Amino acid sequence: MGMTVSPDSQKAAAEALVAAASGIDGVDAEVAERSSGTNPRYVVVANASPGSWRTLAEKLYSEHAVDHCSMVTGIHWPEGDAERKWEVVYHLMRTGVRDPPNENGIVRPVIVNPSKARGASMPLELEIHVHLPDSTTPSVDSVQDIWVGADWNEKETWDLVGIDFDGHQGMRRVLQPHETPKGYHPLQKQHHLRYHGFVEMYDDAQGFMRKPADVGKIK
Amino acid sequence: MTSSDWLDVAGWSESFSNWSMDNVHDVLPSGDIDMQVTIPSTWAWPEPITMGPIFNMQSGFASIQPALESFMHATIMCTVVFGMMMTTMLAIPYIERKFIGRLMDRLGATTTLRSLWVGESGVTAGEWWNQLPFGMGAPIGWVVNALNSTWGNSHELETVARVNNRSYHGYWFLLPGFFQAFADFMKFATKEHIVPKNADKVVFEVAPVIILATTIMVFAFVPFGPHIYAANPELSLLFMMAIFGIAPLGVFFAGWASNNKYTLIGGMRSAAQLTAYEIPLLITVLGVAVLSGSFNIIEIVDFQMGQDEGNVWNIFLMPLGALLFLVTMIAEVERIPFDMPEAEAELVEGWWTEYGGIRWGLMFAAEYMRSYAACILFALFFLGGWEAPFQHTLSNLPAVGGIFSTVFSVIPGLIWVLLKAWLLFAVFVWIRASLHRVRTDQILEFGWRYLLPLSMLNLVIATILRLQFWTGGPWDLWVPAAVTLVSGGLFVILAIDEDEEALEIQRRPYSTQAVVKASPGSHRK
Amino acid sequence: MAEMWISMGPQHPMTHGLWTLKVKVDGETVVDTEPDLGYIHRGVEKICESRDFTQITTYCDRLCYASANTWSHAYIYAAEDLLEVEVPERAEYIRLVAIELQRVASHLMWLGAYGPDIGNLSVMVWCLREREMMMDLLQELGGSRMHYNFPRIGGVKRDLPYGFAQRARAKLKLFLNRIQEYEALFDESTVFLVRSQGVGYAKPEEMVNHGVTGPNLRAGGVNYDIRWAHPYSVYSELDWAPPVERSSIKGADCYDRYRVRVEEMRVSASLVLQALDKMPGGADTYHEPEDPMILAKAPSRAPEGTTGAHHFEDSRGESMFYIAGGGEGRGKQPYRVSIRSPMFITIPYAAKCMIGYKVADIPAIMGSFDPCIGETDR
Amino acid sequence: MSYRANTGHPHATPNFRNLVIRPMWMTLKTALRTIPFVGRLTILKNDYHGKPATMVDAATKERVGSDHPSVGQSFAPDRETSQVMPFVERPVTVMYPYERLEDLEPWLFVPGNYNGRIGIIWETCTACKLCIHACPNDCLHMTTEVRVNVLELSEEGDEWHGYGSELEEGGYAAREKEEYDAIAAGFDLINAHADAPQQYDFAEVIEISGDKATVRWSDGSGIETVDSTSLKPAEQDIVSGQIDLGRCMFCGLCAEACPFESFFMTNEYDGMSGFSREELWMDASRTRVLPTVHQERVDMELAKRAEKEQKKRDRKAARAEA
Repeated sequence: MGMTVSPDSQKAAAEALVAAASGIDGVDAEVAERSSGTNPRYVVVANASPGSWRTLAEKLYSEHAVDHCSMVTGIHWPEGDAERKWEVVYHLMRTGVRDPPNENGIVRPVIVNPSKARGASMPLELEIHVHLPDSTTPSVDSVQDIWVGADWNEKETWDLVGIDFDGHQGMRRVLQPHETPKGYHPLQKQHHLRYHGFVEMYDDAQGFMRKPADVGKIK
Repeated sequence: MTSSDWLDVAGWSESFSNWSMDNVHDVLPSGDIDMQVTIPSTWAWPEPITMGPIFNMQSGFASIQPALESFMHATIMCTVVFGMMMTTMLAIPYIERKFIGRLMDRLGATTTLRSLWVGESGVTAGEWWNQLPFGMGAPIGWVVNALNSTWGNSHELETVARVNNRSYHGYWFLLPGFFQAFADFMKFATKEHIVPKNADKVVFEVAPVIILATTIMVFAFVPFGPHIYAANPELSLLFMMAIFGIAPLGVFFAGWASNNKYTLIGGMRSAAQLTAYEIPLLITVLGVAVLSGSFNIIEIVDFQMGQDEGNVWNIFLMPLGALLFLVTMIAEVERIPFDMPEAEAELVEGWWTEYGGIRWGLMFAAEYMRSYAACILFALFFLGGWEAPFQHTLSNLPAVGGIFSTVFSVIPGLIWVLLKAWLLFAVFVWIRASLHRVRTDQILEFGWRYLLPLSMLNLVIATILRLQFWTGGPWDLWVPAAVTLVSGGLFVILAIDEDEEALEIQRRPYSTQAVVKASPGSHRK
Repeated sequence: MAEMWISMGPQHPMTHGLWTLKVKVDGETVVDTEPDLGYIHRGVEKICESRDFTQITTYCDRLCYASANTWSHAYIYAAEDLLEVEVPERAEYIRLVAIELQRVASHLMWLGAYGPDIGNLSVMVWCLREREMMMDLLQELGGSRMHYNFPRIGGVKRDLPYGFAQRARAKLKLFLNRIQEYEALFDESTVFLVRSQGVGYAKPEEMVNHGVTGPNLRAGGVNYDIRWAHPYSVYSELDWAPPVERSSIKGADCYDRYRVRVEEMRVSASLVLQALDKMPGGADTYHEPEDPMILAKAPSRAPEGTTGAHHFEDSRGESMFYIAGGGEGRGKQPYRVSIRSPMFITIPYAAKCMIGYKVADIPAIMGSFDPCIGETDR
Repeated sequence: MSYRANTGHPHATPNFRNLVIRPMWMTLKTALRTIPFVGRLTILKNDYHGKPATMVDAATKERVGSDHPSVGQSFAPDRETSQVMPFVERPVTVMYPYERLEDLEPWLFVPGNYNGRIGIIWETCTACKLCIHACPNDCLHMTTEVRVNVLELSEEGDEWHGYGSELEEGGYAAREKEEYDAIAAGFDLINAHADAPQQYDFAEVIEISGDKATVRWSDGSGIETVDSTSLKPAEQDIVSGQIDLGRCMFCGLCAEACPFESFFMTNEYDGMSGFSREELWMDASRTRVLPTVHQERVDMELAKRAEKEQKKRDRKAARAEA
């Protein structure tokens, strides 16, 4: 049968994680109950202060086997209150993936039955919000060395939203052309999509009317 | 007595050039022509000086007549062989396109079950024969339904083939698409010739010339029939193999000269692969020469035909040699699975990338010519050249033998050579449709580690057969039978049945090369 | 041979899309690689910030154009988490049918492309012939062949058409027979095995740390699957298990990734067959498009401060949407839509895996990771 | 072809044994199957071609009975050529503009739910602009105009009197201009350089109390309370509609958003091309769908409107008696 993760054991595992995480000052965590189709799922939602984020990350990775960084999101809240102008949301996961053991040269695949998982081995989802005060160069500690998967997500977040990550090696623009001007981060709210709601019927938006630059020059 | 048939092109051209030269000789003025000039002696020079020849046009011509005749004969034969090769080569792309279309099931998606909807709206494919005027098509309909019910699947809701008559492209015997290769070539000839900016200009131009020249020269020594050959030196096999081996040089030049990283890699791969496979090829061909006792290809075929006592084809005496020849020839002509120099996935077109227009067209034609030469050689070496299958046994049958022998005498040997060559090319295409591309180092490893020893073994078998078991005339019957049965049995044991205990362990070997484990940043260390 | 940088891309047969892989080559061996993405970055996240919730589905179809349904459903689950909508049972089953058919079509597209990557051209035509059948079925649901715009917040656009179940069963059974023909060309061909076994090793723990998930991870012998470990929709009601491949000791290589995807095609086909049998209300009944059996009422506004996030098992890995509500139009439009693309994180890892192998292995390794550049550049 | 699940394919060891032959045998079988009569040999059948396809579960089978078209189907063998003339090869390519796939192979028809070109029944469109708001790429553009319905102009004795609508709050109203008849009489439309004189002043009705109605004049002359007898009800009508097919992605959201059954996605896939982006702007004539194409749904819609009108009329009559 497809696996039904028992909700209460997931809730218990989440609460254990929340208790451990709230131990760090500057971090307050709680268990949020989310629905996904037919099964309830319990997600650990935490608010970490920029200072405490690095220690929380190391703690989660080392002690709570949170081994997978799913996504790093940067959000720009220009009208938010003073110390919540920028926000970085980390989605982490405890997958419980271990290298399969090797019995005399033949690998035995690891078949995990999530409905029997309990406590520390229960796969969990974490959502960690880090709010940053207003500044022209918001920055958060990088977790590139803990979860290498976050490497390109951090590059993309800096590239599109402009939140820098201290200690990130090889920060460069990944999604935008390399010659994009410094400081241009399109997902910041002051940049608006020109077209939507912009009643501009036809002033040659695609430039089909304009002549090519080298007209008249001898090729 | 060497084999011969009525299509004696060499003889006709010989006699024609003799006849024409004799006519020229007779037309010339027979008398002596005195062109002597004598200058009388004067004070400066005591005796009179006579200059200028007295010559006879006819005797002068007679002295050079044999050279002229052989030159004329050679030109006629070269043009005939080249023309025959080029026209019959049109069949090669045709076979490739039609056969691979069916192997890859590319001829339209009639396998999906969308045809499930047939019958729901009462629509069936039109019976084309009903379109014929005055109901003339009705009998065809009866035949169709009769045959269909015997051989075809059941009537109701038959899954439909696309039968509506739209064959204005011509019926199969009109060979629609046969001249497509010719049209393509004309298109290549009109395309623009672009030389990369800082390419090595001279080498860039020389490379296609080398490849094309050597490929066409190979056909000089390939006999299409007992009397159809451009040149028939004593060691024609040796000449032909030597020239066949020069093309890799041109390929490497092309790869280097195009000043493009991809072509450089392609050129190097091609050079490595062709040299690696040259040696097993030569040893296999040596095996054939040893078995048939001569280096002249026509004599090899005659040996297989057995001077009208009938003899066994080499394939039954040397099946291992035939298989080796096939594999090495595929590597020589760079077809899948030995396609690395021109691997689409990473090198796009390999060493051809920077060529365009007529040069690319010629090199593409050269590649097909080399495949065609490989197929003809296989037919000549192993499938008894221009001998019809079972020609001797069939024509000596008690009752029916007469008919067969007349039929065989009517069909020229050329037809059999072409049929066998085209069949061989179909096997090339079949291999192309089913196998993947082997990596370059694996090609080289396979060449040096497996093919070379096997070709040595094949040479040993050939010599033993020739020395011990050959009694001057045709092989006595049990020798080829024994060899074929043994190798057939070995093939089944080695290649067909399961190796149960190997499957049990399911232990998968690691790749042959030592690999530095990729870990993040490992290359930066 | 001096080491030289070759740039493979942006138009290159190996890249299955528009990106450049700069490779430093010493002779034939790859010494260093550097991927360069972003050629078709359309800024979907920025566009979504000024579109209503139903309009965003059409953009999510176009994220990964080879498996449009899985991406639009990933967004819909996150949007339903944001707007707290209860989806009727029959709609979940119909969604499962659409997602799994799309997964089969996506894997067939990958298998068809993987053949020519290693040299065999007939597999491409065979796989696309089967993909036609899957696309016929999806066209009956969504209305067009590639981008379906099929899910709605709270359910699906339309119910299964008449006779859909019959045609689906027939085509899937034929497809399950056809897989054996592909396996004859792949598994039983020494040339393919020699080219793919022992090439592009990757250990599961390292992969998870690098963010690689999905079939690429399961090839390492670990049965981690979002549908299995974090079950959503009705996957827990059906009888299936994620296919896991027994890799070699050094980790998962190209052959394992190929094996896992072929097994996954079989699992997805059986999932669709089971879902059609277990469909509440029967697969042969038909409900009008706005019927409460297939579409629940859903609010069109998300107030300030509400967020929605959902992990989803895409055919290439774990895709995820994070939506912060409360954008313009008094919440009718999201404030921020963040998209996790599995291939955006797997391609750099695959580029690292290539180091030490030959130039000819680059298409083999990169092809086995099944890159789809539409979702990578968003 | 038994294999142990999840442990790799039974023949997965890369040795010469039996592994080079199998793929070649499989492709050869695919090719041989396409030859007309040879293709029917059972060894080529891969144990499923031509076998009956069990497609329906038991319940549907007895419900459907044995004469349903899907019963006799069998898995289609690979490409099969014609019956009796074995090598009459019908060319596979369909010469598109001159031959159409759906004509040559009627079973490969373009399904009805295909999202092709949009089709609009302009007669039943009420210019509500819901489709414009529904479009993600803003492809739909519409110009509208406030007009007085011709039914309002009917006097007492006319045949069509009494069918006009009522003044509603939030709707539009129109008041006849006094000097209109004089100006209109002397106005020569063809040679005049000014545009035609307007017959009505239009206004939005803010609220109606008794026989007084406060309206805001749309020519900007402010809010005024006028007695409602002098006002005629007016409505917003469509003048022209265009769609920019250069931007349209055929998602179908507009067709779903239209509440009046006048917006459909036809299954036409051709005729939407042009040499410039201006040509891709399709106006009403190129997006028209005749009402007869969707006759039953148009009748349903008109019946709904008539019934709504009847209900309004009964309510007014009831209010009149009370």
